[in-house]
Amino acid sequence: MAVSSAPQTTNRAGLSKNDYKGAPSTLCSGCGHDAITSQIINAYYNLGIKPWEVAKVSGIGCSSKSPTYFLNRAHGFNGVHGRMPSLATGVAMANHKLNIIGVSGDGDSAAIGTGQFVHTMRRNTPMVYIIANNGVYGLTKGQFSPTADAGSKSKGGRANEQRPIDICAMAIQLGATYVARGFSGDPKQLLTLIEGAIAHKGTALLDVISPCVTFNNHEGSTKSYAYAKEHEIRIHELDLIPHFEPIEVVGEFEPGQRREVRLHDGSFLRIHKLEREFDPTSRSQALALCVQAEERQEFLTGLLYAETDRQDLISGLNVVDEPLATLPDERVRPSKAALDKIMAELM
Amino acid sequence: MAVSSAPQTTNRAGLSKNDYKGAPSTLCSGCGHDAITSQIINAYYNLGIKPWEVAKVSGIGCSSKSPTYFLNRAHGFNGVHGRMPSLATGVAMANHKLNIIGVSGDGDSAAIGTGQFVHTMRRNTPMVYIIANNGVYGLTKGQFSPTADAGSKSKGGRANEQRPIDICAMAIQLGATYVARGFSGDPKQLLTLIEGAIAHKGTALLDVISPCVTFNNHEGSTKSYAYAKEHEIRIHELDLIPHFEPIEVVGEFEPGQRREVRLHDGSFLRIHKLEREFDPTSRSQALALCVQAEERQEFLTGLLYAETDRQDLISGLNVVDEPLATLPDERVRPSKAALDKIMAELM
Amino acid sequence: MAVESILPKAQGAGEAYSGEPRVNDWSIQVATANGSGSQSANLVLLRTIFNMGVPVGGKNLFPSNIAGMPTWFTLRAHHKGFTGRKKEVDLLVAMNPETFETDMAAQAPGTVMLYNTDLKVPGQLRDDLILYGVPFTRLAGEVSPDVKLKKLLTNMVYVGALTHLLGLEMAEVDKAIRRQFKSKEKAANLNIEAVRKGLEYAQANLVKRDGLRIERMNQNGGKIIIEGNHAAALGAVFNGVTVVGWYPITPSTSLVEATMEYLQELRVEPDGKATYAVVQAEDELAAVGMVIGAGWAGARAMTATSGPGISLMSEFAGLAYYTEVPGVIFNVQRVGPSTGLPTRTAQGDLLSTAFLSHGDTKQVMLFPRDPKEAFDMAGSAFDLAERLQMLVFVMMDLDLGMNYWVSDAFVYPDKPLDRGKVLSKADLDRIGSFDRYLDVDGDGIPYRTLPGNEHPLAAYFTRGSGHNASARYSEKPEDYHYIMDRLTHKLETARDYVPEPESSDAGNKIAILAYGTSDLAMAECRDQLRQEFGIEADYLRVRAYPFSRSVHEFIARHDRVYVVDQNRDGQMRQLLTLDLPDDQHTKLRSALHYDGLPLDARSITDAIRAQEGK
Amino acid sequence: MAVESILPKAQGAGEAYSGEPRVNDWSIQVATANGSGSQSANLVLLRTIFNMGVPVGGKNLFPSNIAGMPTWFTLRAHHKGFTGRKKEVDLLVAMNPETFETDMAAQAPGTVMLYNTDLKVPGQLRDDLILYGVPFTRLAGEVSPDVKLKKLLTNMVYVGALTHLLGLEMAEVDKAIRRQFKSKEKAANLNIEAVRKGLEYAQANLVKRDGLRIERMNQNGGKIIIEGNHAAALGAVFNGVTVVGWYPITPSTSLVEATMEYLQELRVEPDGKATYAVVQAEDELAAVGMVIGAGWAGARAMTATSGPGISLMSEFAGLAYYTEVPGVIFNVQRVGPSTGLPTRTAQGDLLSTAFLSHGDTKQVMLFPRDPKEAFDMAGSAFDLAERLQMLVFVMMDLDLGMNYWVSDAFVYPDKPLDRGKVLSKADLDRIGSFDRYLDVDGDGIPYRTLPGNEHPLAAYFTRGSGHNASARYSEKPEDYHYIMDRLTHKLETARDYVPEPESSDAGNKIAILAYGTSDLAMAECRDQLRQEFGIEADYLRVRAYPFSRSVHEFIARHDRVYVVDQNRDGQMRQLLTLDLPDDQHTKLRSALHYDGLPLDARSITDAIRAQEGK
Ligand SMILES: Cc1ncc(C[n+]2csc(CCOP(=O)(O)OP(=O)(O)O)c2C)c(N)n1
Ligand SMILES: Cc1ncc(C[n+]2csc(CCOP(=O)(O)OP(=O)(O)O)c2C)c(N)n1
Ligand code: SF4
Ligand code: SF4
Ligand SMILES: [Mg+2]
Ligand SMILES: [Mg+2]
Repeated sequence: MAVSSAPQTTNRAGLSKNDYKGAPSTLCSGCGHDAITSQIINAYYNLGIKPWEVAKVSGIGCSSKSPTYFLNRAHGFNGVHGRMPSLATGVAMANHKLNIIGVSGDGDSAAIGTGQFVHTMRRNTPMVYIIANNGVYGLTKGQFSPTADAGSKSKGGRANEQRPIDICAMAIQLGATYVARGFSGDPKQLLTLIEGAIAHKGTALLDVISPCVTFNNHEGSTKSYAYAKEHEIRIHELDLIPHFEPIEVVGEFEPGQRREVRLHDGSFLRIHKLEREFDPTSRSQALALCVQAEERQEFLTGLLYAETDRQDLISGLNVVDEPLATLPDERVRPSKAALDKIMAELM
Repeated sequence: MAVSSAPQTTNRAGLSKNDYKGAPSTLCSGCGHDAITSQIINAYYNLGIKPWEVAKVSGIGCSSKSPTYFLNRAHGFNGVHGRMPSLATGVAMANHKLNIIGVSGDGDSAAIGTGQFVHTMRRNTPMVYIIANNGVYGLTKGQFSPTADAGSKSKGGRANEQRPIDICAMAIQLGATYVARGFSGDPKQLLTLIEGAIAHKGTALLDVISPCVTFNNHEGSTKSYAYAKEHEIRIHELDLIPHFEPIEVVGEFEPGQRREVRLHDGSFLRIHKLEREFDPTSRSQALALCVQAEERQEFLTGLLYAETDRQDLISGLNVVDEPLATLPDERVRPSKAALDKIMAELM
Repeated sequence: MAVESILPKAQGAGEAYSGEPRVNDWSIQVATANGSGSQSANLVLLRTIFNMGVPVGGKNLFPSNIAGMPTWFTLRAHHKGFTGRKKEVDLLVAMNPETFETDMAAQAPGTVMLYNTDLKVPGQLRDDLILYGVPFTRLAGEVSPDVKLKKLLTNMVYVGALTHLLGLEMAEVDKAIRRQFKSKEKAANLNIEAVRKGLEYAQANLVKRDGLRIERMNQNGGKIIIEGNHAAALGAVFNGVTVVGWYPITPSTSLVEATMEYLQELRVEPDGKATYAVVQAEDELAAVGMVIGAGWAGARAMTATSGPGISLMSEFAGLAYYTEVPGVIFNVQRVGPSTGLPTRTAQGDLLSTAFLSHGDTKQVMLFPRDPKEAFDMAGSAFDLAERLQMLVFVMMDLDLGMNYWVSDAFVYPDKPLDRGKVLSKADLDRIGSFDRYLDVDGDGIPYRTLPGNEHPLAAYFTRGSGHNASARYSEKPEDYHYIMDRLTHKLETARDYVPEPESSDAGNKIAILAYGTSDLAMAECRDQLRQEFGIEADYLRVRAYPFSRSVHEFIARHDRVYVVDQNRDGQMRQLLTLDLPDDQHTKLRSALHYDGLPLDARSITDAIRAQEGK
Repeated sequence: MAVESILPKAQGAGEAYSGEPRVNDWSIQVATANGSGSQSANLVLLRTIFNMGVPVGGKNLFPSNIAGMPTWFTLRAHHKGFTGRKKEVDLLVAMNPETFETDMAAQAPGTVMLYNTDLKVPGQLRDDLILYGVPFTRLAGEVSPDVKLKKLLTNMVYVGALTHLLGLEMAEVDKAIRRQFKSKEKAANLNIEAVRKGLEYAQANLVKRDGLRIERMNQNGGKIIIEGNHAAALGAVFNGVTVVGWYPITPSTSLVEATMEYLQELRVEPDGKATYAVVQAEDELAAVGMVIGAGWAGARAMTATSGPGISLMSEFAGLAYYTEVPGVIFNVQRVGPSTGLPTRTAQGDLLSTAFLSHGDTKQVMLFPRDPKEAFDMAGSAFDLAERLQMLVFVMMDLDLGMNYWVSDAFVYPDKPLDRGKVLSKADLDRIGSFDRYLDVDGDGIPYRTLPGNEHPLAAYFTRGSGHNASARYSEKPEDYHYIMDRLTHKLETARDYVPEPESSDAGNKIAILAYGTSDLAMAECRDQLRQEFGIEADYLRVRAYPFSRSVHEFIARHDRVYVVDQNRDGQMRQLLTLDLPDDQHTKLRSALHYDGLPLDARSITDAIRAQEGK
């Protein structure tokens, strides 16, 4: 919550920031992924979500190691390469009371994990889905990933020949209901985007440009820290007004220069328009913006698309209120009479 | 070649239609896939391509059985479910002289094969890629596939809850260079689209609505023959002018109502505009059209996108002119001196 | 004589049969095309014989195709209960012009052939068969002129002819048809009329020239008719499955589709809300991923698939093994390798499943033999999976899954669900410590907690990479050893938890060891060995892998053990070889059957007697 | 005494060594952090010893992490050529503050420890070790004040100290450094200066109190230093690979990356065009799909991967088996199950690879022991794959693939490439018939044609579903049997084509059987058994699966055969058990090592002597 109140030592759940931390990071010092971790910690803390009500899921990669580094008191599952979404879907089905956060990489989600990524977007599985996007496979030492821009240079100086996958454009096209792009070097905006993602019900996809300082931070790379810092264009300024905070009246914006997107938990995102006339609740505008950005080679950040009235996967399944995982025997085993009846019919 | 000359018994390769046929189909009688097969036969025949210079590849499904039913004199490979594109890529790498045609289904390419589909579009692997799209898994008896429209009814009467995947929109978004939608019930247009696809160099993706008469041809289905027949909107009329045929002068169109897309082999597609102002060489127009069609639930057919100047995968690899597969030993085994030099360096 | 030219008069002509009748001991094969609707007729036939109290079994042999290709239905009735497939056909019902000649050619002299005189088939009729010709198409046309309906009714006409020839009770046929068409009374009446047409025609025109006959018995009390896939589905639904992730593949599809139907019927609460969640995944990798995610979060989760799906699940199966997550996978086996024969049966995935995934992985398997056991084992599978914190593979096959079986009725499972070693917040309060991967009880099985548990000690991190007893990342040799050796120990413990084998041990030197659907042919096989070759063989039916200790003991008591496998490589024999003490290996012999058809007793009898030198 | 407080003076103090020198028989362990650039220093050390003609081996033990985590380099020099890993460290170079205490604690009394006195490490130095302290950081700082450079140079300073302590020839150190930094002369000079700093400091301050010494020998003539992955890459490039589809995974990545480099260097024609095509796939399923597609179209195609990738390739591997398509897969094994220990070594994928894919599938494996053999077997793999029309798995491991090995130089392969049974148009003109899956030659291997062949008989349809000898779709039992039994026969034929085992058989009763990198420790192990326990053991090294017949013969000649496996489950022993006649099984014993570290002789010696009751 970028519009935050005075410093405090505990949040509304009565927990301190420490309760949201994880094990010390073992990533390279300066890795963008650690910056994302920090904002994840801040977001859950700010929103006062109890960490044990969160489930952390990831694939394989440097990025996928991140869940170890936040929310120690949440269960975490570091699965296999590219398959985080299916694990997350299983968790959501088993216990829809959990807040699920998945962390993945551009290799994990846009290479080996493409299929699971695509179908999770389509299903609108309720989860926060963060892709720490550095344009390379960090953990295997710097091969181009499918998000590397055409012409971007490898550490060895080779230019990438492939057209990049635009994760956000794909997600919007496929039906994800909250799609944003952030930058690990823009912590304030990133925090807001993560908070919004947590407050959203459905798949909240965050493509966070997160420079790999070891293998993709050189001159000629379009995913280096310097490049991203220099080229980032925020399509708007954002604030999250959490559902538990009284709305302050802010008068400093021109009318028509501001709009709000109401999220499921009652929070809303307040959008202050910048240069472009752009409505993030329009799928076709969002897609057009992405195509344009690709053509102009622009690095846009902000909330690209939000659709808050679409049913998520679990709502569609119409399950009982309690987690399925722990329903008592009598609610998951039909009666003897029921079996007898079936047997009689088959005799 | 829809604008075709008088009936003839052999084509310019001196072959008869029979030389392009395959084994008798074992699909359900009336299956849309067989109608596609017929136009594939016609297209190769019309263009006078020698069948043994073609390689046929497919996945698993009723649709993927089709390659048995055309071009008996071409080698064919019916692989595993959803993995036709990687086989095709391997074939293209091994022997880039072959004309590759892949046939797949909506389950094969948009469910289990999503990853391979996506990355083949990105790579622009030179091949004709036909998806016989019936909105169901035919071979496993009628489950919804990911292209089933939201609200479309199953044979048992259940409505599909998922948002559909628009194969063409995905392909355009990802970088395919020839993207068209056809309908098995519109043979004339389909023939032209296939001919254009064959003449194109790069990935030519054809999403052909091809009703499953056994499991998805009922009232309430948006992939039934009747529905498609009734709802098809051709975005334009098309002719293929093959490179070996003199261009006829046709005067019956208003100026500005016609344009041509020149294909790699010197053929071109002549487009007669219909209702919409639409330029199939503009990626953003093509995407916008798809979004609009989805919103309006329109079934559009025609050439959605063509990009004829992008390098295909094989050109990018800069391989020798001859097929790699059969290069003689001396061209694929460096000299003894080369090994000795390396050994000396390592000593 | 070409079939086209046969006159109705000639079809039933000849001497009336005067030999001994062959009562309740025959096999029928019906040759049709798939998609022609013969399934109803065949089921009516099966049901009628069942209702007459005679042991009976039926099997479909169908192509991997939707419509128009040849299909056969084989039915076996036997007073001693030998209802497995029999190689020899006693009565052929030839309805398919495409296969008419080969079907006819395949029969032994003296076989009965009932055929459709309206077929346009070139070629000669064999005169060493007992022929009955009936104008099925014409008779059906008399019931309904509608082309589509006529095609369907044609099949019912042969039921009528068989009613006459075998002596089926028309009242039971009537009942079976009404049951088949349930609420659709009009359809039922039309079908009954078609049967009557066939019956009357046969009565009037066919002189009975063979000995095949049915006589009422009383063997089917308390029995049901059901496909194995439906049985497994019921087992899951009655044993608390809550999460299903799946991807269609023959022959497992109907298992999940039945599960969905039963869930909808039995597991929706009064307020309309479901105590289950089913998602059709985009592929098998996602399906098993959902199962593992759900299992990790504490749910009873399952999927069903067949060979190609199992292969695709390989990487995830290793994750579940090493991270110790429960889940149930029904592997309804079909013929491999690769796509193989998708609509034919085999037990060909034992080795690949036992060693599914790289790097010292091992998996647990159960082997149900019939629908009753499919029901029971679906339950045991969930209990075992949660008890052992492993995937459990229920190794069905197409024969069990997709054929209608006469089975004992299922018994309501009244033992509480075994949810395994899960620690609640209260438990943690009491114990005061928690190490996810520590062997506390000395059985190799650690404790776990579920996400959502708010106890400060509850949360842990699950990873498929190296970890120590406290679930922390570790590459230390001693930590690696600890976990790996404990996993071995856990698999040893599993021997005590898995279903015990069933055996009949009369102290003979020779024994037969079989598993799964092979069991159906084993009584007959032992009977043949005894009657025809004087070979007395004991019998053991393996029900699970890892093997119970009593499997070892049984083998130790015998000199030669014939291991029956429905695969080329003798996979069960191989697993036994790897498990038994080395000095027991010479006892094992293979008796194999692997052509895609359900096992018949004769193949095994032959394999054994040959190796016994008889 | 806390390290922080050690005075330079104290570090080399004490009595000068007066015992027997230990010449050319010691192991060094260097403890650093990964990403700290110690690799260069270690290579210089290795190269210097190599150049002094002393048998030597070096191994990296590194974490699955990019930077900052502990790493160890172990180096073993031995006059008899025992250069495998040794459990005991003779000389520890302690550079990593994080692991300082545990590294020190792990050593046996009397071990030499060279350490950085500039480290800030709490705790006491052990007084039962032979300690040499050197202010490495300060000395490096004297060479360059640049922080980054200083960090790198620190490592070179210990090379200098060791030069003094061991008696390395400074001229060779100099040469090794110049070679290491090739064209970068400035860097080379800086590094040499750093070495000199260390050397001079040591000469001035350290009294030699241990016996470890080097003496020039002449054992490395005609030898090279290379990583196994580079060797395999060269093997592929010199044996006609044309298509590579791959997906990165440790420890196989460098195999493909080296292949790409060599291809670029050696396989581009004068007009700049390539005789190869490499595509980085989106995953392993696509990578192997490309290989199979290319193999089908006639190319020599390869991929490289490790356990998780192998598991993912399972479905496709079954397709290749059943459709008989060639391809080469390098499996650079790491520790499983699942993600396991990605940067540790194992031989854990034998069973899952042998049975990769469902339904009676079997695969071919080769087991190279060192770089020379990796080079040779890369060639054999392509020949075998095309000859057998199968996938061939080259079972490397991390130890071989990613460590620098001293190896015999590679011999140029001058036999023509064996492209197998491929029929051209001319062949078909001559023969006049073609049945893709027919066993014409009685060896189980059919003929094939390639796409593009214009002969009217050439085209056939390849499918993973049932097919007959003419490649037509078939579900017929007899067709299925024919193909499956021919495939079995083909695997029998393979026994004659795969590389023969290597053995040394002196007629002893006991034998050791090992494969792959285990070989490196076996001479030492046999030496230990002989010297210390009087056990004389023969030796056989298996080089391929299916096994050559001579493997059987060797085992038949012995009473007890110890099978050395770098995995928990004794996987090679299991494969042998499944292959040998039953009465040979009691001969097999396991000697296992599975903690992720390269095999050391002692572990196996201990396992064997214990089972021999010594
Ligand atoms: C099945 C499988 N294939 C390959 C690997 C090797 N691998 C580990 S991480 C990784 C790529 C990671 O890239 P990304 O997801 O972008 O994460 P990053 O390290 O860049 O944060 C790969 C290829 C693996 N672990 N499993
Ligand atoms: C790995 C694997 N999973 C599942 C199947 C079963 N299967 C065969 S075809 C098919 C779906 C086919 O649907 P589609 O591609 O749309 O083809 P259609 O039959 O509709 O033409 C499935 C799921 C399989 N053969 N392999
Ligand atoms: S290698 Fe790159 S992505 Fe991985 S931890 Fe280091 S900086 Fe981050
Ligand atoms: S089931 Fe459907 S898709 Fe398959 S052959 Fe029949 S009509 Fe075509
Ligand atoms: Mg990345
Ligand atoms: Mg389909």
